[in-house]
Amino acid sequence: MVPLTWYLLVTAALFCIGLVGALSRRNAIAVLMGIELMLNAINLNLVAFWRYAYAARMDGQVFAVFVITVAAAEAAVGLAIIIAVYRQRRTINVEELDLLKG
Amino acid sequence: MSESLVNLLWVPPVLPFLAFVAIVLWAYRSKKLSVGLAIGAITISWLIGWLLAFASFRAEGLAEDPLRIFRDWLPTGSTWHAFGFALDPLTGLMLFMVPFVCLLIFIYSVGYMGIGKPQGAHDERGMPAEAGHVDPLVSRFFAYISLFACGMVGFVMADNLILALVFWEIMGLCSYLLIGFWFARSYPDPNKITPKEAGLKAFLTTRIGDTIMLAGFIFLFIQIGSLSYSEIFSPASLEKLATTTANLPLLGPTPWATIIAILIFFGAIGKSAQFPLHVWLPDAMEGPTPVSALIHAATMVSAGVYLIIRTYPLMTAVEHGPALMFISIIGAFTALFAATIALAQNDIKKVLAYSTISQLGFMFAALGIGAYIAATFHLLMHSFFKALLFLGSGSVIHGMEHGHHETAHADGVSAHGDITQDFDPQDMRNMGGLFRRMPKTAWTFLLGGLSLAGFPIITAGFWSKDEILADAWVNEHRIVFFVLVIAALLTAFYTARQIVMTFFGKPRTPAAAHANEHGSIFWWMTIPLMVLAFFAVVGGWVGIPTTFPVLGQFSSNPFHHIVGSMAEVYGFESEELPFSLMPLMASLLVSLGGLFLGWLAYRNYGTDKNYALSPTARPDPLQRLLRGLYPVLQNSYYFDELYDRLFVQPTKRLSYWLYRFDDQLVIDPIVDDVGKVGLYLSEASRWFDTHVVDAAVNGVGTVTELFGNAVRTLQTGRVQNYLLIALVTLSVLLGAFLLLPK
Amino acid sequence: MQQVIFIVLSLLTLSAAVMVVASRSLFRSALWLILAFAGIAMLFILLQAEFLAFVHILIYIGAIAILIIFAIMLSRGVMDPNEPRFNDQWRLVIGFGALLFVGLVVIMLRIPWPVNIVAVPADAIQLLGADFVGTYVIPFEVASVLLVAALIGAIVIAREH
Amino acid sequence: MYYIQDLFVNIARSWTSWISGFLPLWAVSGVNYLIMAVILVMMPVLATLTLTWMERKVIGRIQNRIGPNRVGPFGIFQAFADAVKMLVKEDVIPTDADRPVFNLAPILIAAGAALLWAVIPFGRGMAAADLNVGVLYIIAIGSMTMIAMLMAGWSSNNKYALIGAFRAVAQLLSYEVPMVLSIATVALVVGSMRMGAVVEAQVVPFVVVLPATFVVYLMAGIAETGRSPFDLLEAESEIVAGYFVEYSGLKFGWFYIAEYGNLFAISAIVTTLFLGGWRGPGVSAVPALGPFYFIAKIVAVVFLMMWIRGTWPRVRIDQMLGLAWKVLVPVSLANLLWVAFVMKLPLPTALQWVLFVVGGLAVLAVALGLLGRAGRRHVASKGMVQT
Repeated sequence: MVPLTWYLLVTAALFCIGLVGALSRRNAIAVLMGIELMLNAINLNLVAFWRYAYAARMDGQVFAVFVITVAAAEAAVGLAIIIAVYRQRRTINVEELDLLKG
Repeated sequence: MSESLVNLLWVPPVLPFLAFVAIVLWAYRSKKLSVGLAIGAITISWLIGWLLAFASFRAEGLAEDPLRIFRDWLPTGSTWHAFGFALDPLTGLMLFMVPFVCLLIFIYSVGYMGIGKPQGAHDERGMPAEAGHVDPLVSRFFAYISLFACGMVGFVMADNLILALVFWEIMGLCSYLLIGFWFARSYPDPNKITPKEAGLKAFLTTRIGDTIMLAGFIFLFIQIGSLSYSEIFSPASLEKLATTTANLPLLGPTPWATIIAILIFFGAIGKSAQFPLHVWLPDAMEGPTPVSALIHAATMVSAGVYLIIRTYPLMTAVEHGPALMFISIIGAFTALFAATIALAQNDIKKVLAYSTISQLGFMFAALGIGAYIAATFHLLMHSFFKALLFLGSGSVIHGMEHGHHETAHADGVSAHGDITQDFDPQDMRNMGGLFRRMPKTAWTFLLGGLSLAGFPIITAGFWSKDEILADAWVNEHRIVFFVLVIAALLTAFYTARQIVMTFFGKPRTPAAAHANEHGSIFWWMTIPLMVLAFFAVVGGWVGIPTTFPVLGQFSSNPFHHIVGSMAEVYGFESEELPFSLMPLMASLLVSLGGLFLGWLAYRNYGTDKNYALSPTARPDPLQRLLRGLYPVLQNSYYFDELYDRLFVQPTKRLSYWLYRFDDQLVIDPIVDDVGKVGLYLSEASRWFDTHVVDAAVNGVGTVTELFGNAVRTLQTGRVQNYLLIALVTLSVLLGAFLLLPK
Repeated sequence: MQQVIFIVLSLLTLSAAVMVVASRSLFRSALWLILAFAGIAMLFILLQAEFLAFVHILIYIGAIAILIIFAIMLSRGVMDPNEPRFNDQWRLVIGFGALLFVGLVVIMLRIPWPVNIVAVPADAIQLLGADFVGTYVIPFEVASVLLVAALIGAIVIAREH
Repeated sequence: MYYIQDLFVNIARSWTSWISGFLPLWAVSGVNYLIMAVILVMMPVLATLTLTWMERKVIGRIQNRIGPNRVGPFGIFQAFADAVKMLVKEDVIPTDADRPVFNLAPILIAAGAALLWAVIPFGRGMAAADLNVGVLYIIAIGSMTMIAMLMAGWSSNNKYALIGAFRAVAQLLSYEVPMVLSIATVALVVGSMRMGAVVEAQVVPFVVVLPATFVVYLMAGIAETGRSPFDLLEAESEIVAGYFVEYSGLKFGWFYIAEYGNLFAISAIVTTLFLGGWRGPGVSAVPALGPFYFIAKIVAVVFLMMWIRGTWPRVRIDQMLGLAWKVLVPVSLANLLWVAFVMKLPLPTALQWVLFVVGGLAVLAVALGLLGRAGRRHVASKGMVQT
């Protein structure tokens, strides 16, 4: 069977790729996609640990499902916000959305 | 014990709460619906409560391992804190009393609040409704008392101190809300306390006790690591508490058990209005009478006693420790002290309030001398007859208001105008001769009063009080015994005084002459009275000691067995006392004697020569007897004033002085001097300014600007930049964590 | 055999992820995202979490990805392809992302993971369901509330005024 | 004799044993998987070739025509003729279309149609892969189809195609909800998500036991296959041909195949979930009969769908989405709740099933009643004449 560390390696890589996407893309939707990748990495991590350490109990999968739920909610709200912003400002470029600036 | 009952355990507390929520959120618009919800909920939890209660009486060995339903709730470090409800004989007894009394008082409130009456034209929210009209906020009232019922039932059923504390505070909140229920009410004379202030007073005063009690809980948790009854009262932990000591400043090493016991007892002092925290209870009478009956006579104030009974193993952990002595001293003293005050009160409810305090004192004294069973017995009996008395007084007040209403309308004056202001329907001096006017009320009130006075053999109060006295006598607690005997004498006396002044003699005011208890609403009010009267008399018969001459052989004394099973578990004295004549004689003497003296003194009160005086101005027979002392008693030893001087005023003055100090002694001078100095300086150094300072200022300005520009680039307002900073920090820290040697 | 499958799948997933981040056209990167999701789902199957795998496909590909594509299409024409797709900090991000990855890998290799491989229970799905309505019932309910809230919130936000 | 009784399974067995004589184990499984794959891929093609002919015949009869009758006896070779025509057509790719996506879309969509067959049991023990989450698998594959549609609509860089894709996905998404709910109801009753188990459980076909579920699923299925009256994704009058306007030749053929493949597959799923799959008189004795029953039932369902298509007008898109969200979802939810509730009751299974029937019928009745009232009110408000 595949050693656990391989999975961890993949998840770490996936997480970092998603992170890079989330931090370096200019388009809000692309940022969202990066975040989704990170969440997926986390999910894969959970399931891998579940399989390799606690396969007798289903807690790992339970939490994976919760992560999926949260991801779904996050995507829905995030995209709604993006659409609303687009209506307002005709742009979804993250760099131009800097109202946080004092 | 059928295990299926376990699944019912959560029902009695939860249902009233649901009713509360339903009323507050949805049902409040319809008064009828709200009342229906409240009463329906309490009825069901009453039925289930009795089911559980009787089951617990019949069950064997329930005292050792109570029926528990619980769920892990609070992670406390390593362990989980389980929250849940438990059922043992003691809880069973309380479950027998609490929901039942609640139900009766709910029903009574329907009449008292005038459900079904028309909405008064000029009734404003937060004011008592004009006679014959429904209270505008009646839905809110029922919501509150439902919440209170939840609190009380939950408190008696809780299986750990945290949950108990939660319900305890719920009760405190409800007490506050209900005392201040008529929040808009105000009186012409400024010294008379308004409901709003009274509620605040009650809340804050009890809060003192609660805080100290919480400290006790915290110490307990530190020592034991759990607050669940089953674990606190386990022999091991009791042993630990009794042996480990803390080094107190003056007292030297003291066992934790004593400290914690006394700290917890302070909570009881606050809740049960014992000396020195008794001041809130008389003022709490500002609340509607059902509230006084429910919260300030039957249930909440006795919750303090129940707390001590519940934590009794803790109290007795140290043999003959100072904790018990402390309890007994406070109790006995309060019993006597409050009874003396009650002698001189003219407000019908105030008398009952002080008698409540003194009766609670009885219970604490009993607990202090180790009369566990007697205290429990008196607790239950007292709840019944004191609730009865309060409801009766409420009915009287209602009747008086009606009478006043009629007379006022007869005079053609709006009863809601100034007349209600100066006429006090609660003042016993305005009453008299109500026996013929309101017979149902009078009879029931009479029974309750006799029970309170401990009228021999038939009434419940006799048996419970007698058992306490007997306990005190047999266990050689002479001082307590005599103090309590005197208190009992006074009790009988002022009871007689109250009954005579209220019901006998001739009506002293037109209102009293026209008072009546007819009309639909009075049925709502009188039926609970009758039921309670039944229990106030018959209730005591379950506790007739088998050693009692003649009657003893008819009695199996079930009560003693029920509570005894609890006592055996924790190894308190639980065998029946040998019969001894002295206490019996004493209680016979004091009750009958007191009643007789009272009747003697007041039989023709107000009907003698100075008939011309207005009823409130006529002298009280006691005034002649104890001249200077009378006003002292009447003003309850000036405790309110004392506390006002000692605590309230100093606080105000302190804060005022702080303000003064800050404002006048510090700021003004500084400002002035700075001003002067500044003036001179500026005069002296204009040239300096122009040549040096400006340059410096500008320099500072430019430097600041430079820094500002440098720094403000950090705040771009772009999420991604911030996240990048986070990422940088994280990876740097991670690197440090990995590279640096551990 | 499993190693081969794993390597293939993970390479597929990772390259798809890279393309998600790198590709110029949003629509393309959305498609790559879908591919990545599929790869992860297959990894789930490799981990014998079939139920999770199909749920994953159903929700991520069937719902989230489609949502994303809708958003892309609704905000079409914002991104003209000749303006840069990365912001000015992308080099930094990549650098530190790599650093983070290295750190994670080091941790991963340092820690002796407590591996004990047992067979997945035959009635895994039943157990999962039991957990949902048993041990984790409160989180489960909270999650459902969260979903409803998100649904309503999304509608409110995105509604035309 | 025994060999005949369970013919297909035995053939498979002997084939496996034969090749495992000279092949290593992994190769054997590989070969078998390959064969299954081929069968799966053939399924939609087969469906198209037969069903097109059948559909045109049926619709023709309904519309009082004869239908195809030139090529071959009764025109049965019409489909082949069409296929040839399609193959020889020119394959046009619009300029500045997103080429790789454009080419990928038809493949994906056809693959979706084929993959559905993987979990469908033709007979006892005759499923390519009887997953223990088979039901979930079916739903998951559906999402793949949506992606393919979006890809097609986007990549062909054409307004109508894009709008068509939007409509299609909106429709599929909204009809996935009642579909999932009704499937969940079945899974609840069966206590498993394995298709084989679903069939085994149907002592009485679920069409009888769960009428409401069946109706909901049938409507959702028609919507999923995008057939009349829910065929808005290719409403010629509004958006020429929907998301695959720009396709022609073989690629269009793929969409065509996908459409019929989906029709066939959905019918198969309906058969499996509600009509007792391969069950039938004498199957327990002679399992080899199973597939024939199965096919027969499928054809019956297909015929039902064609009948519906031939007789009902197309609905507006708002009506369609409204139907999904305001009617089907509540109905299936109510039904699901009722089933769950009944299953909690301590009753014998038979009684429970009776209760299912009662509840389902009640739900249907209530829904139809409300719909009728709404319709009448609508007619009144619009002042239309009520016919």
